Amino acid sequence: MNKPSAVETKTRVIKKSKIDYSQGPPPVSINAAWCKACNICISLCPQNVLAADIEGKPVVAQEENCIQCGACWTHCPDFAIKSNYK
Amino acid sequence: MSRVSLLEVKIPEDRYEIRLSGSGGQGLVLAAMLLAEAIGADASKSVIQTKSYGPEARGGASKSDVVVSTGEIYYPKALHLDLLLAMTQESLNKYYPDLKAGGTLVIDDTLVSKLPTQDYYGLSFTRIAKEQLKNVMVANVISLGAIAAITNVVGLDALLTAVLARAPRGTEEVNRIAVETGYQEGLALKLKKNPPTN
Amino acid sequence: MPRGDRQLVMGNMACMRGAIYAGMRFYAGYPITPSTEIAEGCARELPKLGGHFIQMEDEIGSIGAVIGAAVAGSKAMTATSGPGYSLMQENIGYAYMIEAPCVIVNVQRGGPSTGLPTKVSQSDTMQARWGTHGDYTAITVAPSTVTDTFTETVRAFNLAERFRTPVTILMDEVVGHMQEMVSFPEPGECEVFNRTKPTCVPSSYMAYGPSKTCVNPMPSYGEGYRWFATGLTHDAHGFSTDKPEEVVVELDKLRNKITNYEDEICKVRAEYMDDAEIAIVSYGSVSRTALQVVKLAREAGVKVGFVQLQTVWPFPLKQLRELLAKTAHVIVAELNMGQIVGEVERVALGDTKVHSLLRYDGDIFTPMQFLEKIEEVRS
Amino acid sequence: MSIAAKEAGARQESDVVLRYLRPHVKFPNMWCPGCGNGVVATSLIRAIDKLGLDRDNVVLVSGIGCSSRMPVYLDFQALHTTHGRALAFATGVKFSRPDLKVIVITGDGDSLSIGGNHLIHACRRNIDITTILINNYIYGMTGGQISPTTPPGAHATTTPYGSAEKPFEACDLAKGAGATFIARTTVYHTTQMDRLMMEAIQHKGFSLVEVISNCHTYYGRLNRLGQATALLRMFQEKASVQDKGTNMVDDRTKDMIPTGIIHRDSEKTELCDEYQKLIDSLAKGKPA
Repeated sequence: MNKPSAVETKTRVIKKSKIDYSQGPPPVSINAAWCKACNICISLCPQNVLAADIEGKPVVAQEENCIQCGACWTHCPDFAIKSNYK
Repeated sequence: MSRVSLLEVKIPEDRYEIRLSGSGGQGLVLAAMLLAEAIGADASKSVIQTKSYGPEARGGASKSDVVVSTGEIYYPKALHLDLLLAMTQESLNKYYPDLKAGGTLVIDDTLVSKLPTQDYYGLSFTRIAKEQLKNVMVANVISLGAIAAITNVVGLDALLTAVLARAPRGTEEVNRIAVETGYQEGLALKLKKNPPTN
Repeated sequence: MPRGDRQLVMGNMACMRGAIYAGMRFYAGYPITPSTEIAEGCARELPKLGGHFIQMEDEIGSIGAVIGAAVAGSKAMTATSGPGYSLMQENIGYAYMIEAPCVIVNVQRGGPSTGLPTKVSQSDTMQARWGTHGDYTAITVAPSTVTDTFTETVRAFNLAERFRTPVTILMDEVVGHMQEMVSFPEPGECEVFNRTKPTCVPSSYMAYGPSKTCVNPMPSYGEGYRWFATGLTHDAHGFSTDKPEEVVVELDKLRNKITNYEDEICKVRAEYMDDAEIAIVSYGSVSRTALQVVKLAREAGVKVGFVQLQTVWPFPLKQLRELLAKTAHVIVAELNMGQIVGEVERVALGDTKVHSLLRYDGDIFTPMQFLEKIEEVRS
Repeated sequence: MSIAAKEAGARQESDVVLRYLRPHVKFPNMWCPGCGNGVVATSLIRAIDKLGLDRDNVVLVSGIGCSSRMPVYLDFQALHTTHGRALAFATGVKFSRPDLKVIVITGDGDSLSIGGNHLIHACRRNIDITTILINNYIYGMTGGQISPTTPPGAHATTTPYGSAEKPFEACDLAKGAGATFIARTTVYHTTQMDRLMMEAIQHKGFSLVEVISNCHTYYGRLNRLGQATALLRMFQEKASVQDKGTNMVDDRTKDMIPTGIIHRDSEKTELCDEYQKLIDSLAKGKPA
């Protein structure tokens, strides 16, 4: 197998979510105790919803951007992300 | 301890040891099973059958032993044969030394020509099977019939029952004739060798 | 079959019959001389009873399938000889570890390696005790006649189910291949033990939890008890652990469940031992000739006794120590270069002298060989 | 489907994974950060849940290796066996109890090297077992030695100068051996993985799902391929998703990873079914 290209910067147009999260929980909750800070969720999120905290674990930074694609929680190897879709 | 030497101990004589030998493919292991079943049908007798196993079963000298006793059989193999059936020259050469003095030797004189003794029963099992019964496969069964006539180890009826119980469907008649032919031939030969003395 | 209906039966077939009598309904195996007739018999009989027979790709797969069927809920068995028994060893160790009840038959032939495929031997005796790696306690039984093979196979299954452990039946080529006129017990005549199932609520079930008898109930798959089986050293729930205190508890339990019940497991047949000056200790097909020789010697006025190990492992230490306490000489007869004799030496106390009668040329002892040995010991 | 229904479904799916984890096991799991094994585990749970299988009747059988630790975390019947032998144990479970759903979790070393013989024979028998083969091209648990799938020239601790060997193609091997449902996916393609797992579990006969996964700890590091995310991006780029539910065209010549259903045969008879027919015919008194 050849070397992969470096992780690309996402260039997708950010769509505004139709959902208003201001009244309830954030779109995803992260179980920091189970998270091992692998960076997959942050990297795969097409909307830059997640950002790394000081330990490298994800925190919800721009919840209004979430389009509920599921990339973060279906790729989490540590059973640590839960979707809070309403 | 008493000073009786155990080396002088006589192994009890209530054992009758039979060896059926020939070449692989002559059906001697099966014949020994039939013989053991026929003898064992008499509940007063114990019987054990063992066989030489492996490459011999596919050619070369093959043997199967049957040990009969009125008591319990401990040592399961044959050591000093009371009866040796040799269906080939090779098997005779190999196993004749195991026949005890006064033991009965039965040979197939179609295939055995060089004999170490004059005291034997020679019948042409293979030729009879081929020519009279048109089935060379029943030579082993003919030999069992002859053994029943020559020795008292098994009765004709018990032998017939055992043979027919295992005969493949459609071969009952040829097997029945084979047992009876062997028995008649054996009886005739026995009378010839030991004419009635009255 | 009705009682008294005598049949000419081969030892290997008696093993198959005994297993079916005990409730065996799953057999996986691979052909190897001189055990193959057991597989052939199972292939013919099991589907008639709704049971399952499968010829696996090798002996490793065979014992694997047997353990799989055992944890799924079946009484399962495999049979093999020398090289196949060696191949099975890793998975037999796994069965010890997860406490899977199953029966492994080894119809012994000469070794090492391919050795003497068609000839008799008892050279796997120590392998039955120490074959797989690690520390464990094994149960092994050894039949000596065709009838014995039937009853000892039933007993092997009972022990396997009772103690949740693999049990080895050490047969040998002579016992496996000899045919005798026998009649088998009718259903209900011999005791058949079935494994204990849990009765607690599934959430509180522990596959390896503390237990007075050291044996935990074992559910079948699909009964609502989801448990985890692993070959790793595990805790009470079955999950791997390397905590020293949990490791010791687990390994002690595996040993104690057998050593605490040795009286129940160890079966020894003794005859003419009350006043015996010389004892002959044997197992397997050798015991047949040994008993004949003991009777011959007694008739000649020589005080010889007979001891047959029907359970070889755990070694019947207590029984033998009692039996041999007053015996001046012990002759240990076996078809190998001396395996059980070492165990008897550990047992023999005081002035008891232990002698070894060995044969490893592929044939069994003749009565004369025994008599010569007794004479040698006497003089 | 309305947006609300879709959302409700999605929430259920992410929640559902937690409901299938074992209560007595410690988390976080033992895998390296970013290891694909966890991704496969969640996908498997979703597939089993969507199919509505009774978890008491689902048996996960595994061998030895990182991937084989999966049944520790998933609350089903579990048999964590010896190295390479999972399929032999699974054969015993399934053949003796055809009512159970048997799923084997295995790795490339476990199933193709030490367990290769059991794999080809399970394929040949077409026994109704689903095998999830997580292929990360290397031995992870023992510390980065080559496996039967390591690409030529790739570095491992036992090929410090690059591998001189040729690898196995697991799916081709299974097809040649007689498996009747064969699919490939990667840990990047989770939606496809969910669907392939459901199809594989539903398939009557031997099914194999090869999941290309990342061992960035050894394979990634020794071959300078980067971290987990870099490997996932690589799978995204190289995968040629051409599955339309039919047997697909192989285009590995372009150094691609073909994904989707590679082979499906619904005609071939299944082992347990055939044996049951034999049992039934014997019960009626006439051998088949």
